[in-house]
Amino acid sequence: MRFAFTEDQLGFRDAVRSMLDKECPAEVVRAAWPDDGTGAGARAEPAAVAAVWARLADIGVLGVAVPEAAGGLGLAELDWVLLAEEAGYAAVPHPFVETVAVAAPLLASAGAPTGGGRSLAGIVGGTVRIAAALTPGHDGRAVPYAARADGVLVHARSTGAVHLLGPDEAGVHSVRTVDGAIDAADLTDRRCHDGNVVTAAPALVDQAFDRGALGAAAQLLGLARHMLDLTVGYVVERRQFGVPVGSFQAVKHHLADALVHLELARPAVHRAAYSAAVGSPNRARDVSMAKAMASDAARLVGAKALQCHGAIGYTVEYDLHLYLKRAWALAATWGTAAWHRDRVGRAMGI
Amino acid sequence: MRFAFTEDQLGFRDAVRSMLDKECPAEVVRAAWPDDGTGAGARAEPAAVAAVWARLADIGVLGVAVPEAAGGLGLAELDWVLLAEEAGYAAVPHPFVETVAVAAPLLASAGAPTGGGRSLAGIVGGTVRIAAALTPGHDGRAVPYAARADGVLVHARSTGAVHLLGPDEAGVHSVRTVDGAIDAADLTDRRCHDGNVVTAAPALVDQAFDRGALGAAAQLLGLARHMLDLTVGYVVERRQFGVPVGSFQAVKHHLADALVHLELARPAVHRAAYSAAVGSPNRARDVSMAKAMASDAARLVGAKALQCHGAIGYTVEYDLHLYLKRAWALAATWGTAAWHRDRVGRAMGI
Amino acid sequence: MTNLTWSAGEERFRAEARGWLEEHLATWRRRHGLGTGADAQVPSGDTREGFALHLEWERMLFEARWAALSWPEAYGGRAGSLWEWLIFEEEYYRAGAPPRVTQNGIFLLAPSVFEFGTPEQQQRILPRMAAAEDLWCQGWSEPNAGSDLAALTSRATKVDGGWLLNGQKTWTTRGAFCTHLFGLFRSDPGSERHKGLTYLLVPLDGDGVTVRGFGRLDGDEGFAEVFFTDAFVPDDAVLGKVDQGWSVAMATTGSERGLTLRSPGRFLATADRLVDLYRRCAHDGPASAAMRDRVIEGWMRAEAYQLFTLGTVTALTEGGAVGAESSINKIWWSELDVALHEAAVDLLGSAAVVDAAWTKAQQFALAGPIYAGTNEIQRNIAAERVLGLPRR
Amino acid sequence: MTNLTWSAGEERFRAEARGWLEEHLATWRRRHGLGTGADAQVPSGDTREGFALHLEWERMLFEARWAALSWPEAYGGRAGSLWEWLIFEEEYYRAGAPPRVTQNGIFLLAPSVFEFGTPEQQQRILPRMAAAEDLWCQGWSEPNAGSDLAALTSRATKVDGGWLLNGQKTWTTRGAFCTHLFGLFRSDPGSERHKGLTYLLVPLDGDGVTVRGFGRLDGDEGFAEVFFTDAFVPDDAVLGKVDQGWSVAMATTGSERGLTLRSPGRFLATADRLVDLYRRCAHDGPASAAMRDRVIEGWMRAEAYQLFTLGTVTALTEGGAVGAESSINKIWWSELDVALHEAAVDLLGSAAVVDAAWTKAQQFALAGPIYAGTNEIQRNIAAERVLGLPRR
Repeated sequence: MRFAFTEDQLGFRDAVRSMLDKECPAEVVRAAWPDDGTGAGARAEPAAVAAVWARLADIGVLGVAVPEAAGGLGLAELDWVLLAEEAGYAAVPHPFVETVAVAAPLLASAGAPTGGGRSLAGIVGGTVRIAAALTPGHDGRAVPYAARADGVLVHARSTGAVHLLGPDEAGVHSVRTVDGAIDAADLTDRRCHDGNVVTAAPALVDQAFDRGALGAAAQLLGLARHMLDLTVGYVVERRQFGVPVGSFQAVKHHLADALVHLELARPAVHRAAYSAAVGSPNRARDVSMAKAMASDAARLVGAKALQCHGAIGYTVEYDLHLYLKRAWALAATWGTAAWHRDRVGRAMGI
Repeated sequence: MRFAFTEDQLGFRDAVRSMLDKECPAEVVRAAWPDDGTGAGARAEPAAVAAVWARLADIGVLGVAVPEAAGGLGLAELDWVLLAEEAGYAAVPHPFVETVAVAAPLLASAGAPTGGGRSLAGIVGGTVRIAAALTPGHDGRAVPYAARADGVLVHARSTGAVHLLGPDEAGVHSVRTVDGAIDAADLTDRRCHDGNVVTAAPALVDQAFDRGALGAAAQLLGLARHMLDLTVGYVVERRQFGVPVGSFQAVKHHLADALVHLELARPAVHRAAYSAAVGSPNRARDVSMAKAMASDAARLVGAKALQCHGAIGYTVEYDLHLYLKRAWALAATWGTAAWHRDRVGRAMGI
Repeated sequence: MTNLTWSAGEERFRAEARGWLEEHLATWRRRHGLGTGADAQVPSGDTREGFALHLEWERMLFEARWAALSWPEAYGGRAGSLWEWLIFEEEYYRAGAPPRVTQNGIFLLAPSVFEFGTPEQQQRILPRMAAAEDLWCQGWSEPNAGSDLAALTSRATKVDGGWLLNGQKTWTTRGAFCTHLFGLFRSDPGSERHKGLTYLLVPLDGDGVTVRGFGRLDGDEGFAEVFFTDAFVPDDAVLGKVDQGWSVAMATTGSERGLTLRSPGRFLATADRLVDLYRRCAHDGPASAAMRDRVIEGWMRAEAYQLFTLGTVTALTEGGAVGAESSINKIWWSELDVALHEAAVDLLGSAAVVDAAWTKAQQFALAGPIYAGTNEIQRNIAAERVLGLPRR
Repeated sequence: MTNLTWSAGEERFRAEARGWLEEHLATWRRRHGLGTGADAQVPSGDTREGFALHLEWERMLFEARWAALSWPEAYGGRAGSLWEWLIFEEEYYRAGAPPRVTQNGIFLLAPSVFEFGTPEQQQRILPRMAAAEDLWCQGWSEPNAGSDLAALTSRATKVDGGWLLNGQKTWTTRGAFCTHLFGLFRSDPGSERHKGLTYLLVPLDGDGVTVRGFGRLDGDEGFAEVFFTDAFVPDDAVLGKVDQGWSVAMATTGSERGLTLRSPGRFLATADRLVDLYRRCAHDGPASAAMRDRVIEGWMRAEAYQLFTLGTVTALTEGGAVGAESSINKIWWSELDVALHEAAVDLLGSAAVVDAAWTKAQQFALAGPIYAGTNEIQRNIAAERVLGLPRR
């Protein structure tokens, strides 16, 4: 029994953390928003935003789950879960989990057609980004990053197969989203056919979804931590009634609650990564527990963060909203908390 | 539009309040508990406990819902709802709602056999107390006050009729209850027959249940108010860290939450009394909303009260537990909050 | 006696309001191609584009004397009762009419003008406010005076015939689009905290006043900073007495937290829309049954707020007053609004990423526990002034 | 590498524990006619009748070296690892074995004796503690020193060869049945707050000591007041240094809040029983589907506590320490326990009025947010010492 990461895993995490700290500060996340600040669809990607993806490629992160034979690191969930948490902390405005944790290993294991600029090498090299709409029952609406991804994985309800559609095959229509940095699109005309099928094997389809939900959960942890950090920093500095607002017991208790929920969601996410990495029969249950707890924790931390900031947190000039809105987007996608709790219950036989 | 009580209603309430304040303080509620303090069944009723019922008869409260022709006051739900709230505040250790608000008007409108010491005159005069197990699906277990009531109203699942059973017809077996003052019993052998049927009219059966649930809701309001009063008194006096514990913001916020939930449950209960009194088509929905909100408010107030007291609230020597346990008993009976919310939903068509 | 029915006159009033709203909302929306019914897409009044559109709507309300219906006819109202106001608010939100961009003047400033204003001020201010000719924003908060309002430092210096204003206000809702500001300024330079403040009424188009709008969480340019540099206002800009502004302001924040800021009709309408959303979104299954419980709970809380308000209005009608209990109100409606919108977001599932009516409203709801006195402050007030806990 | 499987040795240990518990619980219950399995009716160890019965059980545990399995063999343990302790706790609660009446000695006092005791004290105290011959209760709280422990006023006055104790302790769990008390006394009469306190080990059968038991909310005589009137204890009753008792006590309260007071096994067992109860009580229908969501949530929270603890034990095993984070622990398990039991009570419906296993346990759960440092104090600690918010 050992429930901790290896030095290598922590070292990789630290490297990604310090790179993102430098390359993906709040200004860069903000730059990924459309100019009008309202989240309305695709346009040219600012250089600083594109640079984040390029730097992720440079340090090998994009190929973390690509087999070594295909130029990647050939690592598994326990190796990338901390990196996804960091991507969440930085609110990286790219389909990180979708591309790195879902598409790459799925394309590798399915041995599917990945040409046309959507190859594993492209993923490793940073020239290919892939969005995904794999949640059971997903109707293809408002798929994050689909407006500027090079491909989008969709789940065909009738056959249960997963297809990789190019933008031309998906009927991409930009939609305005609450989080303006995710460039979502409705897929209004999904042309799924034998030529773009990735896999119809239920085990691979389920695994791909679980990886996405796990990655979302990990990002939510990172976002929650970022919001808590921002808030602690603010309430220590901000003074009202002659004292720091962080010295008020109500503020302390809000943030203690936030801390407790974050700290107890974390091991659930890390355990899910373990279950996925070792192919545990409990994988689905554990991933669902992770996503449910991480979603609820991030929403709770976000609510506490906003309340403890007061009016300044409610402005777009302050950074909090960038992370808050990403947390909402991730809580709503890859299955809501209630949906995942139901899945846990089914796994428990109730 | 006028949402307030009449001077007469408030005057009657004040009279009952001051009588109970004198006749039914915590010592009397405590005296209704078995000597071993564990709530184990029936034994001789202490004089001070019996006196509470006698005084309620003296001031006419027991006949409030009995027709004037039968010696009562012939009043309706809006007239007795405040009295039930006071009975709750004092944690009157008798089947007040069951006898006064449920049995009396039911027996009067059903014109059912009420001889054998279970007459309306006996109710008005204080010689007859009646327990009730009318919640749909009730299995006759742990019926409050059944161990020392003169009769018990039961709902026969097979026919839908309500019967009034004497103790000899109900197979009364005392059970230990969390609230030791309610002398509950299992009804292990309910002999329902034509001879003891009160009514089989669905409208009357439903009305009787709704009156019980409304009365329970009103008592819960009173109990919540009592627990809040006790707690405010304690935290103003009790000092820790050199200041009254009531000056800590955490304590203030706990009790502000308690106050808010109590104050917003109250109009729901009073509206339900109105709907019942005027025969509104929304009676069932409004009663269920009242019971759900009052149950949840009383439980929340109780939890806050216990927490703000700390260890002293957790002793049986202090009075809080007498009211807390009654609140739990009333929240659990006449339908739980979740059951009543479901009933509200059905009334709303969802 | 308790009587929870409306009189025939009130029912006629409701029918009139409902009919007028239905017809004129349709007219207004049609004129601007905003769509109809539930599908109507009305730009927010807290954006520069939307504001002009909303002014037109406000002026339609004024023409029909709905804008400030409880005011005397001389000021543009119809001398309506509080009951009629409640009924109108129910119908207003039920019809899906837009949030009032004139709200802060009509519901927050006007009660103080009625109570503290001179007849000249009332005549000068109120009719133009009702007609949406003057548009008022509030100027309470400053960068270092939020919850701690008494820490404000904006100054009013006495000069011949008036006052020179210096300093900065912020978090001024719709400040970028309004014409006037009401707020507190420190008029006694040696004073501290609640003393020596004066309540002033300030045009925003004068010399020395600069307004900078900035974005709110929900994407609208709903906030503004207002800078004053030797801005002159005449003596008749003072509401109430010089140096006595705190008590005038407290009367206003009382109205804000109390009855007039958030009528129950608003939440009843939201709750009904949530029930409709549940009907549309719910699939069979355990997860949706858990949602059903939350939807019912939310509906009951909105209903409870309505009932609570009926009790308050009864008391007011019979000569009572609203005091610290208005904190109970504020805590309840603000947390109710969050709960209703969070339930909606959870029902929407992945569709909640889209910037649409429910998600925009959800973001606005999150401001409720912050504005008009944070809920932390309200809980302090409820505990100290209603329950009598020690201030420390 | 992360490895969430148990080694073959640990699995053998688990099998041994499970087998032993199954057999000996059955023996013990049979001997006293307590029923079997889920229907077993074991009187509470916090009552006079129950305590003797529980002592017999504790001595069976000791005989088999389970009582303090992580202790060295010389003191009656089996030098088990923290992992083995966790496994044993899981099996213990899974088997439905009763709460430990020796707990406060073994899990709260003993860690301090290991850290601060002299070899003589360790030899004198620990074996008799493990064997349930000496039964220890804690004497921290006083009538005016609850959350504010440093306000305590019980005095220890230096005399020849020892100390004379005067004062009163209260809320002493199982004090009426125990033989010894450990606690803090003010040894420096001129001292204030955390200074000048000495940690003393006091027999309860000596002259000048009076114990009065009183009832807890759940009906058990679980509390006691202890009065000291010139009660003499010798010099070797001092644990650690004279006047340095606060730091010794803090080490103990650290253990209490941290790992050893409430192992995850306890809550995993409760969660599993809740799931069983749901299976038995749930009818089809929306109300029960809402309950299902709460049951699943409760189960997940118990599971999360287990996982959190596995991380803590890994860190401890690899040389780390538990600090202020133990407040996170305490907040989580105490609120988890309340949530699990409230869900059970709601599932029981009207049957929840009966005084039975679930309702008794529910009442006990409600004490969790109060004892071992209230959750208000824990939240202060988490905010100040983990997050670094200012103390004020």
